Amino acid sequence: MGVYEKFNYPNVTLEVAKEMGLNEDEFNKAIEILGRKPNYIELGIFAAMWSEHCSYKSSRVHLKKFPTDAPWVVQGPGENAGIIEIDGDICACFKVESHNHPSYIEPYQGAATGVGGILRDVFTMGARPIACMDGLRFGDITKDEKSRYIFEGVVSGIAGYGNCFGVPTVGGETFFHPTFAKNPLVNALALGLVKKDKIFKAKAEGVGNPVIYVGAKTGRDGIHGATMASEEFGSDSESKRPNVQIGDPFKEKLLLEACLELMKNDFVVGIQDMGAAGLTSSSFEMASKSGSGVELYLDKVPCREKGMTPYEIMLSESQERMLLVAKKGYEDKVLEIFAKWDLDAEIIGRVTDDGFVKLYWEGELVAELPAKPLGDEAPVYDRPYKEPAYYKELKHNDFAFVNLNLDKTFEMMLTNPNISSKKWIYEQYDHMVRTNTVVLPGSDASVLRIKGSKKGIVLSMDCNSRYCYLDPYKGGQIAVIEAARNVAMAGGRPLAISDCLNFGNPEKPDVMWQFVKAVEGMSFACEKLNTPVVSGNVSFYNETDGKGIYPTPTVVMVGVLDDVEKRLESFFQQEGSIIYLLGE
Amino acid sequence: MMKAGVVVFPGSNCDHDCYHVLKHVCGFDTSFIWHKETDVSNYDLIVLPGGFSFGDYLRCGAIASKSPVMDAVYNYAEKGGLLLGICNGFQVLTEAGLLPGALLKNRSLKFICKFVYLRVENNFTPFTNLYSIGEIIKIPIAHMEGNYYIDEEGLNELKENSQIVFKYCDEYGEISKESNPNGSIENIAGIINKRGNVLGMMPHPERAAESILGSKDGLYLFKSAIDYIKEG
Amino acid sequence: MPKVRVQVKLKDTVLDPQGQTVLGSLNKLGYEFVNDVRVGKIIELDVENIDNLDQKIVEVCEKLLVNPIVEEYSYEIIED
Amino acid sequence: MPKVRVQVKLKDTVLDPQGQTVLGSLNKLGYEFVNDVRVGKIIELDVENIDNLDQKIVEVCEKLLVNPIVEEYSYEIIED
Ligand SMILES: Nc1ncnc2c1ncn2[C@@H]1O[C@H](COP(=O)(O)OP(=O)(O)O)[C@@H](O)[C@H]1O
Repeated sequence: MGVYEKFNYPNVTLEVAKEMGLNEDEFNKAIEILGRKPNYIELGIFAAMWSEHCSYKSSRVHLKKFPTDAPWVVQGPGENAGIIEIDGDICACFKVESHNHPSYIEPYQGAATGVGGILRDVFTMGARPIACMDGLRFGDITKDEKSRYIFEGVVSGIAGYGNCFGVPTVGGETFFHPTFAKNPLVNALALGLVKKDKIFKAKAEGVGNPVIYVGAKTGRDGIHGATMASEEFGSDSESKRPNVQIGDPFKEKLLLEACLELMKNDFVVGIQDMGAAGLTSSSFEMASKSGSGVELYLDKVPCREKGMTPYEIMLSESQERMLLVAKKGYEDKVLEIFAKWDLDAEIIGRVTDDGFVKLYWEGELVAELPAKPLGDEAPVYDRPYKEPAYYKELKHNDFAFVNLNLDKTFEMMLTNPNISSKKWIYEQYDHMVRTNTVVLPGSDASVLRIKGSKKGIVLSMDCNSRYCYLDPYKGGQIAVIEAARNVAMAGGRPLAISDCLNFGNPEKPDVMWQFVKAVEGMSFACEKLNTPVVSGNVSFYNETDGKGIYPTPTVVMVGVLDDVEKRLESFFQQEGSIIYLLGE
Repeated sequence: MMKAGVVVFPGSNCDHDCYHVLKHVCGFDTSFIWHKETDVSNYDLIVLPGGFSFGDYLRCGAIASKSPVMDAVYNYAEKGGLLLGICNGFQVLTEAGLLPGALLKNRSLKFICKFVYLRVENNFTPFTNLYSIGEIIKIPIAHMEGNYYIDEEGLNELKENSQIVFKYCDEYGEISKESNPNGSIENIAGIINKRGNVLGMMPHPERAAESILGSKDGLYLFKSAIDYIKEG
Repeated sequence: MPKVRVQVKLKDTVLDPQGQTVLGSLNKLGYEFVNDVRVGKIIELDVENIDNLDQKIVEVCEKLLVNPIVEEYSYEIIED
Repeated sequence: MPKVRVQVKLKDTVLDPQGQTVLGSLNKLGYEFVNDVRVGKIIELDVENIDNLDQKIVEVCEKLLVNPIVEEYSYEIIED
């Protein structure tokens, strides 16, 4: 009996494709690429690879507007994280990513796995993470119980993961507004240090080289919900429903140390973390970037749960896993290093040169897909956009303050959670571990020293969602400029940004307009400041009950301070100092 | 040259920080000691660093206290070797029975990372001889389980033998409920064993050993140990 | 006064990193007879003898004590 | 394969901040019928059917699962 009968996979039809999230055009395109109808497993792979999250199909045309070059840029967008030069061959590798939807479903785990994911993005490139930041948006916690619950859960999730992993969370941003009540935002940044000649990429080269799976075992975590039509899996479907992803920061710490130890050797060809769409996106990305192919023997994948099917294994989003390609003949050495760190490592495939990803199950070929076309020919949409009505109305609004009672206003401001101290948050984060944090959270920007260098790294995360709603173009500009200003005020020279673009449903012209304008505003500011975009992430569909969030393009500016002893904090330092007011 | 060792459990994450201070700030010949090693006889000072040794699953420090290296560390301490447990290292020491008492969850149930003030209660130890008694020092804490507990009998014994080394206080040295960050019994932040060679403390002296980090108060703890070792 | 003992467990399909780590440690210490470990919580409530106790307990569990996304629970009432 | 269910509780003399916090929240939510809360752990072991199972369980508890300074435990074996 073949796999398809054994697991009772349904026949592929347009209906099944739609359930998985593909539309008719996309389904036809898949057929065109293959020259035949995909089977069930293949269809699942198309759906995952062509999801908004993996393919950036609605944002790609606009993201091209970002400036991405400068002499200090070592790696721009396109890899797991961006890299810039800081001091000679010492480089900073960083990226922001969102974990909004999972954090609404399960605040603690959603936020925790968000931190875990972004850390893996950074250390797969060979960088040791030295700092995290978090940008958070919640509903009104003074009135709304649920928002308060989410807020507390998210903060302890970030703390739980980052503290245990051993990376300091050195700053961030928090904003409360009812627009985020049902769509909280959790944006996490990780930044690591890497030597320029020690950067690793997601490559699968060298015919016959082993493909090795490392890290945690695979479970049914986070398999795309829409694809799980219950009947197909028989009577115990209840237990097979997708699970919330659970983070294990301790395992991730082991994975970090093992990977960094491994990368000191020259028998690693390429490495890629298994993030969204797990084994699917990692294997296809590695093969397509190298113009090679891979064969995977899915029954070899270490599984946590019994009876997992090839489909589930390909689409699981279990955490703390990596895929790597090693040089042939060094398999034992790789396995030895992972054994030292008590981690699973298994040879699950090999590199080929035919441009195909071929999946086997107990010797049977169960899927065969061309690697490159799945990525390169992914659908791209130039979605219609249009200036929303609210924008015109607001333009004519007069925002003048009337009848202002200064005492009351002052009191109101001080008790507003948006203005009050964020100590409650950042004291739950270990912001000092690794003893590099030399301007602690509480200041406008955080500063990290680099042991063995005179220079410092300056970080600031900013975005004003309200401004972005009122005028996304200016709001986008302001986010970049505010972050740059904060970096400058700590004594740093702004160098580059990573961004996380959080918006509503891109199929709505109003939302798309906000997106386009914000990207244009940010691009303009980045060009003027000569701070290119080196990495980032887009999160669409932050909508509930048809209501989208205020547009929130979070910006993290990274800068360098030539002499870390000259860092500045943003508070009065001494009695008797003279206070100046600069600007208009 | 004086030799220092930093024990590395898989989830230790202050190991590099301790290494940095011991080696680059204090000039020890310093090495890491992997938790599977079984010989630690060759050191003048051993540090059990902070972190989450085995994810802090089950109880902080519990699994680490059963790892192979701890038998060797136990013998080392029995022979009078200087042993310092910081944060998770303190938890490991209590779990291993090298120090009395236990560390429970913070009263707030939350992780707390911030600078606190400590009052030196006993400067007659190898780790505190450069402080004066009653001195107020500023050192950060970063923990979820730092709430020191011991039963009454044990507490009396600690007092009788002057085993309480540090207490949480405010900047004026006041020891009160307000200056107690985690609910620790009698504001205890660090204790030493009866023999006087094993110190456990929740605050992180290695995070306060260079002026760039905002305090150098922790440095004198390591310097005290150096003086003590030199004097033999 | 009755006591209520609520047992809260992670659902079977949800990863239990704590249990796995404890299992690894036990096996390394030579206790090979242990094949799997799952760690849960037990919450003991001292309650008053109210009429609709069962209903109230369920309410309290679902509202506060249990996270239904990842956990499941059972309870027993122990009369005193 | 038998299952062993180990219950670990803080000793009565040890303050349980977690229980106190739960109690506080419950009372704040209006569940005044709850007078006290203690939170413990439940550790479930899947074990092999060895001869001296009881003895081994006690060993495992005292060596690793329980810290006798602050905790006490009980266990039951559930045959399958
Ligand atoms: N979610 C967070 N995580 C860590 N630090 C935070 C977070 N939110 C705010 N902070 C820190 O609190 C301080 C004040 O933040 P914020 O009120 O946003 O500052 P401002 O309004 O001056 O930009 C900053 O140092 C910032 O890094």
